[in-house]
Amino acid sequence: MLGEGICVNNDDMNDDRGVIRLAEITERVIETTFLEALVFDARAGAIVSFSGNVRDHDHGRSVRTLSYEGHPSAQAVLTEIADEIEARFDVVRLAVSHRIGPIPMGEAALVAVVATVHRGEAFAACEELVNTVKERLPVWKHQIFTDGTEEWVNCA
Amino acid sequence: MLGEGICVNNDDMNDDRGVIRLAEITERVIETTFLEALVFDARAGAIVSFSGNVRDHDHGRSVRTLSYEGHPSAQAVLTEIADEIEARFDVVRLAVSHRIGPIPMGEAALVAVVATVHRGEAFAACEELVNTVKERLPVWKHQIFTDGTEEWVNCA
Amino acid sequence: MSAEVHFFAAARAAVGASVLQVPPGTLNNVLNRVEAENPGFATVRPQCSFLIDGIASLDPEQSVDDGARLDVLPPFAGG
Amino acid sequence: MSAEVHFFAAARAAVGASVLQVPPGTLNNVLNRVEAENPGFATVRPQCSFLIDGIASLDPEQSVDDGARLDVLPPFAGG
Repeated sequence: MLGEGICVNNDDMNDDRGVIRLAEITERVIETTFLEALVFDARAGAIVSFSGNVRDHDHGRSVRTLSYEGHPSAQAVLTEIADEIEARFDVVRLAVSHRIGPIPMGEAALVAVVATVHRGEAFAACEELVNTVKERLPVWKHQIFTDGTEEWVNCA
Repeated sequence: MLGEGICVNNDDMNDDRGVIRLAEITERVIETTFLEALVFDARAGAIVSFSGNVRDHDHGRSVRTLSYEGHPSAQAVLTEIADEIEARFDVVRLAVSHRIGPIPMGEAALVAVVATVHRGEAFAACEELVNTVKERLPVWKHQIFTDGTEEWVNCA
Repeated sequence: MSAEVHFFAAARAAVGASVLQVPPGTLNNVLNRVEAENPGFATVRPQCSFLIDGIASLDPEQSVDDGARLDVLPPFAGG
Repeated sequence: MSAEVHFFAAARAAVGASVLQVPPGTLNNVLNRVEAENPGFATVRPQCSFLIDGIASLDPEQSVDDGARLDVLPPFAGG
Protein backbone atom coordinates (compact mmCIF):
# COMPACT_ATOMS: atom_id res chain seq x y z
CA MET A 1 0.00 0.00 0.00
CA LEU A 2 2.85 2.37 0.78
CA GLY A 3 5.12 2.30 -2.24
CA GLU A 4 8.76 3.20 -2.43
CA GLY A 5 7.95 6.28 -4.44
CA ILE A 6 6.50 8.43 -1.68
CA CYS A 7 8.12 11.81 -1.86
CA VAL A 8 8.67 13.67 1.37
CA ASN A 9 11.00 16.42 2.46
CA ASN A 10 12.78 14.40 5.08
CA ASP A 11 16.18 12.81 4.86
CA ASP A 12 15.21 10.20 7.43
CA MET A 13 12.95 8.62 4.83
CA ASN A 14 16.04 7.37 3.10
CA ASP A 15 16.35 4.93 5.98
CA ASP A 16 13.62 2.35 5.51
CA ARG A 17 13.64 1.66 9.24
CA GLY A 18 13.67 5.29 10.30
CA VAL A 19 11.46 6.23 13.22
CA ILE A 20 10.45 9.49 11.55
CA ARG A 21 8.31 8.50 8.58
CA LEU A 22 7.28 12.01 7.67
CA ALA A 23 7.97 15.56 8.87
CA GLU A 24 6.75 17.98 6.27
CA ILE A 25 5.36 21.39 5.57
CA THR A 26 2.82 21.02 2.78
CA GLU A 27 0.38 23.11 0.80
CA ARG A 28 -1.87 20.13 0.14
CA VAL A 29 -4.67 18.46 2.12
CA ILE A 30 -3.29 16.40 5.01
CA GLU A 31 -4.85 12.94 5.21
CA THR A 32 -4.74 11.62 8.77
CA THR A 33 -5.34 8.14 7.39
CA PHE A 34 -2.20 8.38 5.31
CA LEU A 35 -0.07 9.40 8.29
CA GLU A 36 -1.61 6.63 10.39
CA ALA A 37 -0.71 4.14 7.67
CA LEU A 38 2.85 5.52 7.56
CA VAL A 39 3.42 4.85 11.26
CA PHE A 40 1.89 1.39 11.22
CA ASP A 41 4.30 -1.16 12.65
CA ALA A 42 3.70 -4.62 14.07
CA ARG A 43 5.86 -3.76 17.10
CA ALA A 44 3.64 -0.83 18.03
CA GLY A 45 0.70 -1.55 20.30
CA ALA A 46 -0.46 2.05 20.53
CA ILE A 47 -1.02 4.78 17.98
CA VAL A 48 -2.08 8.26 19.06
CA SER A 49 -3.08 10.83 16.44
CA PHE A 50 -3.73 14.52 16.76
CA SER A 51 -5.56 16.51 14.14
CA GLY A 52 -5.80 20.28 14.53
CA ASN A 53 -8.64 21.43 12.33
CA VAL A 54 -9.59 24.83 11.04
CA ARG A 55 -12.67 26.05 12.91
CA ASP A 56 -15.52 28.16 11.67
CA HIS A 57 -15.32 30.48 14.66
CA ASP A 58 -12.70 32.07 16.90
CA HIS A 59 -13.23 34.23 20.02
CA GLY A 60 -16.94 33.93 19.19
CA ARG A 61 -16.49 35.46 15.74
CA SER A 62 -17.30 33.69 12.52
CA VAL A 63 -14.28 32.95 10.31
CA ARG A 64 -14.64 33.24 6.53
CA THR A 65 -11.10 32.53 5.31
CA LEU A 66 -8.06 31.17 7.07
CA SER A 67 -4.52 30.71 5.84
CA TYR A 68 -1.10 29.93 7.21
CA GLU A 69 2.16 31.51 6.18
CA GLY A 70 5.43 29.69 6.80
CA HIS A 71 8.93 31.05 7.28
CA PRO A 72 11.51 29.54 4.89
CA SER A 73 13.03 27.71 7.89
CA ALA A 74 9.75 25.98 8.80
CA GLN A 75 10.65 22.69 7.12
CA ALA A 76 14.03 22.52 8.87
CA VAL A 77 12.49 23.39 12.24
CA LEU A 78 9.80 20.72 11.87
CA THR A 79 12.44 18.09 11.10
CA GLU A 80 14.42 19.24 14.14
CA ILE A 81 11.34 18.99 16.38
CA ALA A 82 10.60 15.47 15.13
CA ASP A 83 14.21 14.48 15.87
CA GLU A 84 13.92 15.85 19.41
CA ILE A 85 10.70 13.91 20.08
CA GLU A 86 12.35 10.75 18.79
CA ALA A 87 15.29 11.35 21.13
CA ARG A 88 13.16 12.11 24.19
CA PHE A 89 10.47 9.43 23.92
CA ASP A 90 10.38 5.72 23.22
CA VAL A 91 8.83 6.14 19.79
CA VAL A 92 8.51 3.30 17.27
CA ARG A 93 7.35 5.54 14.43
CA LEU A 94 6.27 9.13 14.00
CA ALA A 95 4.71 11.30 11.29
CA VAL A 96 3.90 14.99 11.41
CA SER A 97 2.65 17.42 8.79
CA HIS A 98 1.77 21.10 8.92
CA ARG A 99 -0.18 22.69 6.11
CA ILE A 100 0.38 26.24 4.88
CA GLY A 101 -1.58 28.43 2.46
CA PRO A 102 -5.36 28.77 2.53
CA ILE A 103 -7.19 25.99 4.42
CA PRO A 104 -10.93 25.42 4.02
CA MET A 105 -13.03 25.12 7.18
CA GLY A 106 -12.88 21.69 8.78
CA GLU A 107 -9.65 20.64 7.12
CA ALA A 108 -6.52 19.91 9.12
CA ALA A 109 -3.73 22.44 9.64
CA LEU A 110 -1.59 20.07 11.71
CA VAL A 111 -1.59 16.29 11.99
CA ALA A 112 0.78 14.40 14.28
CA VAL A 113 0.78 10.63 14.71
CA VAL A 114 2.97 8.64 17.08
CA ALA A 115 3.26 4.87 17.40
CA THR A 116 4.79 3.33 20.51
CA VAL A 117 4.92 -0.03 22.29
CA HIS A 118 2.92 1.21 25.28
CA ARG A 119 0.04 3.66 25.29
CA GLY A 120 1.17 6.15 27.93
CA GLU A 121 4.25 6.95 25.87
CA ALA A 122 2.15 7.47 22.72
CA PHE A 123 -0.09 10.05 24.41
CA ALA A 124 2.86 11.83 26.02
CA ALA A 125 4.99 11.92 22.87
CA CYS A 126 2.14 13.04 20.61
CA GLU A 127 1.05 15.82 22.96
CA GLU A 128 4.62 17.05 23.39
CA LEU A 129 5.14 16.95 19.62
CA VAL A 130 2.05 19.09 19.08
CA ASN A 131 2.95 21.49 21.91
CA THR A 132 6.47 21.92 20.54
CA VAL A 133 5.18 22.58 17.02
CA LYS A 134 2.81 25.22 18.42
CA GLU A 135 5.66 26.81 20.36
CA ARG A 136 8.50 26.72 17.90
CA LEU A 137 7.35 26.16 14.33
CA PRO A 138 7.72 29.50 12.48
CA VAL A 139 4.28 29.69 10.90
CA TRP A 140 1.56 32.30 11.22
CA LYS A 141 -2.21 32.10 11.05
CA HIS A 142 -4.24 34.76 9.29
CA GLN A 143 -8.01 34.95 9.69
CA ILE A 144 -10.57 36.96 7.78
CA PHE A 145 -13.87 37.12 9.60
CA THR A 146 -17.31 37.22 8.01
CA ASP A 147 -17.65 40.84 9.18
CA GLY A 148 -14.71 41.72 6.93
CA THR A 149 -12.18 42.31 9.71
CA GLU A 150 -8.97 40.32 9.74
CA GLU A 151 -6.18 39.42 12.12
CA TRP A 152 -2.84 37.72 12.46
CA VAL A 153 -3.43 35.32 15.34
CA ASN A 154 -1.33 35.88 18.51
CA CYS A 155 -0.48 39.42 17.46
CA ALA A 156 -2.20 41.99 19.64
CA MET B 1 -20.78 10.54 3.73
CA LEU B 2 -22.31 9.37 7.01
CA GLY B 3 -25.81 8.23 6.20
CA GLU B 4 -28.76 8.00 8.54
CA GLY B 5 -28.70 4.24 8.37
CA ILE B 6 -25.65 3.62 10.55
CA CYS B 7 -26.54 0.97 13.08
CA VAL B 8 -24.89 1.19 16.48
CA ASN B 9 -25.71 -0.12 19.92
CA ASN B 10 -26.06 3.23 21.58
CA ASP B 11 -29.23 5.04 22.50
CA ASP B 12 -27.46 8.38 22.34
CA MET B 13 -27.32 8.01 18.58
CA ASN B 14 -31.02 8.72 18.49
CA ASP B 15 -30.08 12.28 19.35
CA ASP B 16 -28.57 13.75 16.20
CA ARG B 17 -26.66 16.24 18.33
CA GLY B 18 -25.46 13.73 20.89
CA VAL B 19 -21.88 14.07 22.02
CA ILE B 20 -21.42 10.30 22.06
CA ARG B 21 -21.51 9.23 18.43
CA LEU B 22 -20.56 5.62 19.07
CA ALA B 23 -19.83 3.39 22.07
CA GLU B 24 -19.88 -0.18 20.95
CA ILE B 25 -18.55 -3.65 21.47
CA THR B 26 -18.11 -5.23 18.05
CA GLU B 27 -16.85 -8.43 16.50
CA ARG B 28 -15.91 -6.66 13.28
CA VAL B 29 -12.86 -4.73 12.14
CA ILE B 30 -12.71 -1.28 13.71
CA GLU B 31 -11.94 1.46 11.20
CA THR B 32 -10.25 4.42 12.87
CA THR B 33 -11.15 6.52 9.85
CA PHE B 34 -14.83 5.79 10.38
CA LEU B 35 -14.70 6.85 14.03
CA GLU B 36 -12.76 9.99 13.10
CA ALA B 37 -15.45 10.83 10.55
CA LEU B 38 -18.16 10.24 13.17
CA VAL B 39 -16.66 12.82 15.56
CA PHE B 40 -16.06 15.42 12.89
CA ASP B 41 -17.65 18.73 13.86
CA ALA B 42 -16.97 22.25 12.66
CA ARG B 43 -16.89 23.48 16.28
CA ALA B 44 -14.06 21.11 17.17
CA GLY B 45 -10.53 22.37 16.62
CA ALA B 46 -8.84 19.26 17.98
CA ILE B 47 -9.32 15.56 17.41
CA VAL B 48 -7.24 13.01 19.32
CA SER B 49 -7.44 9.33 18.39
CA PHE B 50 -6.10 6.29 20.14
CA SER B 51 -5.74 2.94 18.44
CA GLY B 52 -4.67 -0.06 20.51
CA ASN B 53 -3.41 -2.65 18.08
CA VAL B 54 -2.75 -6.33 18.47
CA ARG B 55 0.99 -6.93 18.59
CA ASP B 56 2.97 -9.85 17.28
CA HIS B 57 4.87 -10.22 20.54
CA ASP B 58 4.27 -9.93 24.29
CA HIS B 59 6.81 -10.22 27.13
CA GLY B 60 9.32 -11.06 24.37
CA ARG B 61 7.28 -14.05 23.17
CA SER B 62 5.84 -14.37 19.71
CA VAL B 63 2.04 -14.35 19.57
CA ARG B 64 0.27 -16.60 17.06
CA THR B 65 -3.40 -16.02 17.89
CA LEU B 66 -5.13 -13.44 20.01
CA SER B 67 -8.76 -13.07 20.94
CA TYR B 68 -10.92 -11.11 23.34
CA GLU B 69 -13.86 -12.38 25.29
CA GLY B 70 -16.47 -9.97 26.59
CA HIS B 71 -18.82 -10.25 29.54
CA PRO B 72 -22.52 -9.75 28.65
CA SER B 73 -22.40 -6.42 30.50
CA ALA B 74 -19.51 -5.07 28.39
CA GLN B 75 -21.75 -3.02 26.09
CA ALA B 76 -23.55 -1.38 29.03
CA VAL B 77 -20.26 -0.65 30.82
CA LEU B 78 -18.74 0.94 27.70
CA THR B 79 -21.78 3.21 27.31
CA GLU B 80 -21.49 4.16 30.99
CA ILE B 81 -17.77 4.96 30.60
CA ALA B 82 -18.48 7.16 27.56
CA ASP B 83 -21.18 9.00 29.55
CA GLU B 84 -18.71 9.62 32.38
CA ILE B 85 -16.07 11.03 30.04
CA GLU B 86 -18.67 13.30 28.48
CA ALA B 87 -19.65 14.52 31.95
CA ARG B 88 -16.07 15.09 33.15
CA PHE B 89 -14.52 16.73 30.08
CA ASP B 90 -15.48 19.46 27.68
CA VAL B 91 -16.07 17.07 24.79
CA VAL B 92 -17.70 18.11 21.50
CA ARG B 93 -17.96 14.56 20.16
CA LEU B 94 -16.69 11.13 21.14
CA ALA B 95 -16.57 7.65 19.63
CA VAL B 96 -15.20 4.46 21.15
CA SER B 97 -15.23 0.87 20.01
CA HIS B 98 -13.81 -2.32 21.50
CA ARG B 99 -13.52 -5.44 19.39
CA ILE B 100 -14.04 -8.94 20.75
CA GLY B 101 -13.43 -12.38 19.22
CA PRO B 102 -10.26 -13.30 17.34
CA ILE B 103 -8.21 -10.32 16.11
CA PRO B 104 -5.50 -10.68 13.47
CA MET B 105 -2.08 -9.18 14.19
CA GLY B 106 -1.90 -5.44 13.54
CA GLU B 107 -5.63 -4.85 13.72
CA ALA B 108 -7.17 -2.67 16.40
CA ALA B 109 -8.71 -4.02 19.59
CA LEU B 110 -9.70 -0.60 20.91
CA VAL B 111 -10.19 2.71 19.14
CA ALA B 112 -11.16 5.89 20.99
CA VAL B 113 -11.59 9.28 19.31
CA VAL B 114 -12.38 12.55 21.05
CA ALA B 115 -13.10 15.93 19.46
CA THR B 116 -12.88 19.09 21.55
CA VAL B 117 -12.58 22.84 21.05
CA HIS B 118 -9.05 23.01 22.53
CA ARG B 119 -6.29 20.46 22.20
CA GLY B 120 -5.31 19.91 25.82
CA GLU B 121 -8.82 18.72 26.60
CA ALA B 122 -8.78 16.29 23.67
CA PHE B 123 -5.56 14.61 24.84
CA ALA B 124 -6.75 14.46 28.45
CA ALA B 125 -10.22 13.13 27.64
CA CYS B 126 -8.98 10.54 25.15
CA GLU B 127 -6.29 9.22 27.50
CA GLU B 128 -8.73 9.04 30.41
CA LEU B 129 -11.28 7.27 28.21
CA VAL B 130 -8.70 4.65 27.23
CA ASN B 131 -7.44 4.24 30.81
CA THR B 132 -10.99 3.80 32.11
CA VAL B 133 -11.79 1.21 29.44
CA LYS B 134 -8.63 -0.71 30.40
CA GLU B 135 -9.58 -0.56 34.07
CA ARG B 136 -13.29 -1.24 33.99
CA LEU B 137 -14.45 -2.81 30.74
CA PRO B 138 -15.20 -6.49 31.48
CA VAL B 139 -13.27 -8.06 28.62
CA TRP B 140 -10.42 -10.55 28.66
CA LYS B 141 -7.50 -11.13 26.35
CA HIS B 142 -6.37 -14.63 25.44
CA GLN B 143 -3.06 -15.24 23.70
CA ILE B 144 -1.69 -18.37 22.07
CA PHE B 145 2.05 -18.15 21.50
CA THR B 146 3.96 -19.65 18.61
CA ASP B 147 5.51 -22.14 21.05
CA GLY B 148 2.01 -23.52 21.67
CA THR B 149 1.62 -22.14 25.19
CA GLU B 150 -1.31 -19.89 25.97
CA GLU B 151 -2.41 -17.42 28.60
CA TRP B 152 -5.23 -15.23 29.80
CA VAL B 153 -3.56 -11.85 30.12
CA ASN B 154 -3.40 -10.30 33.63
CA CYS B 155 -4.06 -13.68 35.24
CA ALA B 156 -0.99 -14.99 37.03
CA MET C 1 -32.42 -25.46 45.22
CA SER C 2 -29.46 -24.07 43.33
CA ALA C 3 -27.66 -20.96 42.18
CA GLU C 4 -26.12 -20.66 38.73
CA VAL C 5 -22.42 -19.79 38.65
CA HIS C 6 -21.02 -18.37 35.41
CA PHE C 7 -17.27 -18.49 34.80
CA PHE C 8 -15.39 -16.32 32.33
CA ALA C 9 -11.98 -16.41 30.66
CA ALA C 10 -9.28 -17.74 33.05
CA ALA C 11 -11.93 -18.75 35.60
CA ARG C 12 -13.73 -20.85 33.00
CA ALA C 13 -10.43 -22.39 31.95
CA ALA C 14 -9.61 -23.27 35.58
CA VAL C 15 -13.01 -24.77 36.33
CA GLY C 16 -13.44 -26.39 32.94
CA ALA C 17 -17.04 -25.21 32.62
CA SER C 18 -18.92 -22.05 31.67
CA VAL C 19 -21.77 -22.67 34.12
CA LEU C 20 -22.17 -24.76 37.26
CA GLN C 21 -25.26 -25.33 39.38
CA VAL C 22 -24.28 -24.97 43.04
CA PRO C 23 -26.41 -25.12 46.22
CA PRO C 24 -27.27 -21.64 47.55
CA GLY C 25 -25.36 -20.18 50.48
CA THR C 26 -23.07 -17.29 51.24
CA LEU C 27 -20.74 -16.12 48.43
CA ASN C 28 -17.92 -17.73 50.40
CA ASN C 29 -19.81 -21.06 50.75
CA VAL C 30 -20.55 -21.17 47.07
CA LEU C 31 -16.96 -20.40 46.05
CA ASN C 32 -15.62 -22.96 48.53
CA ARG C 33 -17.89 -25.57 46.99
CA VAL C 34 -16.63 -24.71 43.50
CA GLU C 35 -13.03 -24.85 44.69
CA ALA C 36 -13.55 -28.18 46.46
CA GLU C 37 -14.78 -29.75 43.26
CA ASN C 38 -12.31 -27.91 41.00
CA PRO C 39 -8.99 -27.42 42.82
CA GLY C 40 -7.59 -25.48 39.83
CA PHE C 41 -9.96 -22.65 40.76
CA ALA C 42 -7.84 -21.87 43.85
CA THR C 43 -5.20 -19.94 41.93
CA VAL C 44 -7.66 -17.77 39.99
CA ARG C 45 -10.18 -17.18 42.79
CA PRO C 46 -8.22 -14.55 44.77
CA GLN C 47 -7.90 -12.38 41.66
CA CYS C 48 -11.59 -12.51 40.72
CA SER C 49 -14.43 -10.10 41.26
CA PHE C 50 -18.03 -11.24 41.60
CA LEU C 51 -21.46 -10.17 40.42
CA ILE C 52 -24.57 -11.44 42.19
CA ASP C 53 -27.50 -10.93 39.84
CA GLY C 54 -25.46 -8.31 38.02
CA ILE C 55 -24.45 -6.30 41.11
CA ALA C 56 -20.81 -6.29 42.24
CA SER C 57 -20.35 -8.00 45.57
CA LEU C 58 -17.37 -7.41 47.84
CA ASP C 59 -18.85 -9.16 50.88
CA PRO C 60 -18.01 -12.90 51.18
CA GLU C 61 -20.97 -13.28 53.57
CA GLN C 62 -23.50 -11.97 51.07
CA SER C 63 -26.03 -14.66 50.24
CA VAL C 64 -26.35 -16.26 46.84
CA ASP C 65 -29.98 -17.35 46.87
CA ASP C 66 -31.81 -20.13 45.12
CA GLY C 67 -32.26 -19.06 41.51
CA ALA C 68 -29.59 -16.35 41.76
CA ARG C 69 -26.86 -15.88 39.19
CA LEU C 70 -23.24 -15.49 40.32
CA ASP C 71 -20.68 -14.27 37.76
CA VAL C 72 -17.00 -14.97 38.39
CA LEU C 73 -14.81 -12.38 36.64
CA PRO C 74 -11.02 -12.64 36.42
CA PRO C 75 -9.02 -9.40 36.11
CA PHE C 76 -10.05 -7.43 33.05
CA ALA C 77 -7.60 -7.09 30.17
CA GLY C 78 -9.13 -4.88 27.52
CA GLY C 79 -7.63 -2.50 25.03
CA MET D 1 26.00 49.58 2.15
CA SER D 2 22.80 47.96 3.25
CA ALA D 3 21.25 45.03 5.08
CA GLU D 4 18.13 43.28 3.84
CA VAL D 5 15.23 43.14 6.30
CA HIS D 6 12.54 40.52 5.69
CA PHE D 7 9.14 40.96 7.32
CA PHE D 8 6.61 38.17 7.88
CA ALA D 9 2.90 37.99 8.65
CA ALA D 10 1.79 40.80 11.02
CA ALA D 11 5.21 42.51 10.70
CA ARG D 12 4.86 42.61 6.90
CA ALA D 13 1.31 43.93 7.28
CA ALA D 14 2.51 46.67 9.66
CA VAL D 15 5.42 47.75 7.48
CA GLY D 16 3.62 47.29 4.17
CA ALA D 17 6.57 45.51 2.59
CA SER D 18 8.12 42.05 2.55
CA VAL D 19 11.68 43.32 2.25
CA LEU D 20 13.38 46.63 2.98
CA GLN D 21 16.97 47.67 2.35
CA VAL D 22 18.28 49.43 5.46
CA PRO D 23 21.73 50.84 6.28
CA PRO D 24 23.81 48.46 8.44
CA GLY D 25 24.13 49.06 12.19
CA THR D 26 23.19 47.39 15.43
CA LEU D 27 19.95 45.39 15.50
CA ASN D 28 18.46 48.23 17.53
CA ASN D 29 19.62 50.89 14.99
CA VAL D 30 18.16 48.94 12.12
CA LEU D 31 14.81 48.40 13.84
CA ASN D 32 14.66 52.06 14.90
CA ARG D 33 15.19 53.06 11.28
CA VAL D 34 12.37 50.76 10.16
CA GLU D 35 10.08 52.12 12.86
CA ALA D 36 10.91 55.73 12.03
CA GLU D 37 9.86 55.17 8.43
CA ASN D 38 6.91 52.89 9.28
CA PRO D 39 5.31 54.02 12.56
CA GLY D 40 2.87 51.07 12.40
CA PHE D 41 5.79 48.76 13.13
CA ALA D 42 5.94 50.08 16.73
CA THR D 43 3.06 47.91 17.96
CA VAL D 44 4.35 44.67 16.43
CA ARG D 45 8.07 45.18 17.15
CA PRO D 46 8.03 44.35 20.89
CA GLN D 47 6.44 40.98 20.15
CA CYS D 48 8.88 39.95 17.43
CA SER D 49 11.91 37.73 17.44
CA PHE D 50 14.82 38.26 15.06
CA LEU D 51 17.13 36.15 12.95
CA ILE D 52 20.42 37.59 11.71
CA ASP D 53 21.58 35.45 8.80
CA GLY D 54 19.36 32.67 10.10
CA ILE D 55 20.60 32.75 13.71
CA ALA D 56 18.29 33.93 16.49
CA SER D 57 19.48 37.18 18.04
CA LEU D 58 18.43 38.37 21.48
CA ASP D 59 21.00 41.13 21.73
CA PRO D 60 19.84 44.57 20.49
CA GLU D 61 23.49 45.62 20.20
CA GLN D 62 24.38 42.79 17.83
CA SER D 63 25.51 44.18 14.50
CA VAL D 64 23.61 43.73 11.27
CA ASP D 65 26.37 44.03 8.72
CA ASP D 66 26.42 45.16 5.13
CA GLY D 67 24.93 42.33 3.07
CA ALA D 68 23.39 40.64 6.11
CA ARG D 69 19.81 39.37 6.19
CA LEU D 70 17.58 40.25 9.14
CA ASP D 71 14.29 38.35 9.53
CA VAL D 72 11.53 39.89 11.62
CA LEU D 73 9.24 37.19 13.04
CA PRO D 74 5.99 37.95 14.87
CA PRO D 75 4.76 35.42 17.47
CA PHE D 76 4.24 32.00 15.91
CA ALA D 77 0.72 30.66 15.57
CA GLY D 78 0.87 27.18 14.13
CA GLY D 79 -1.33 24.14 14.58
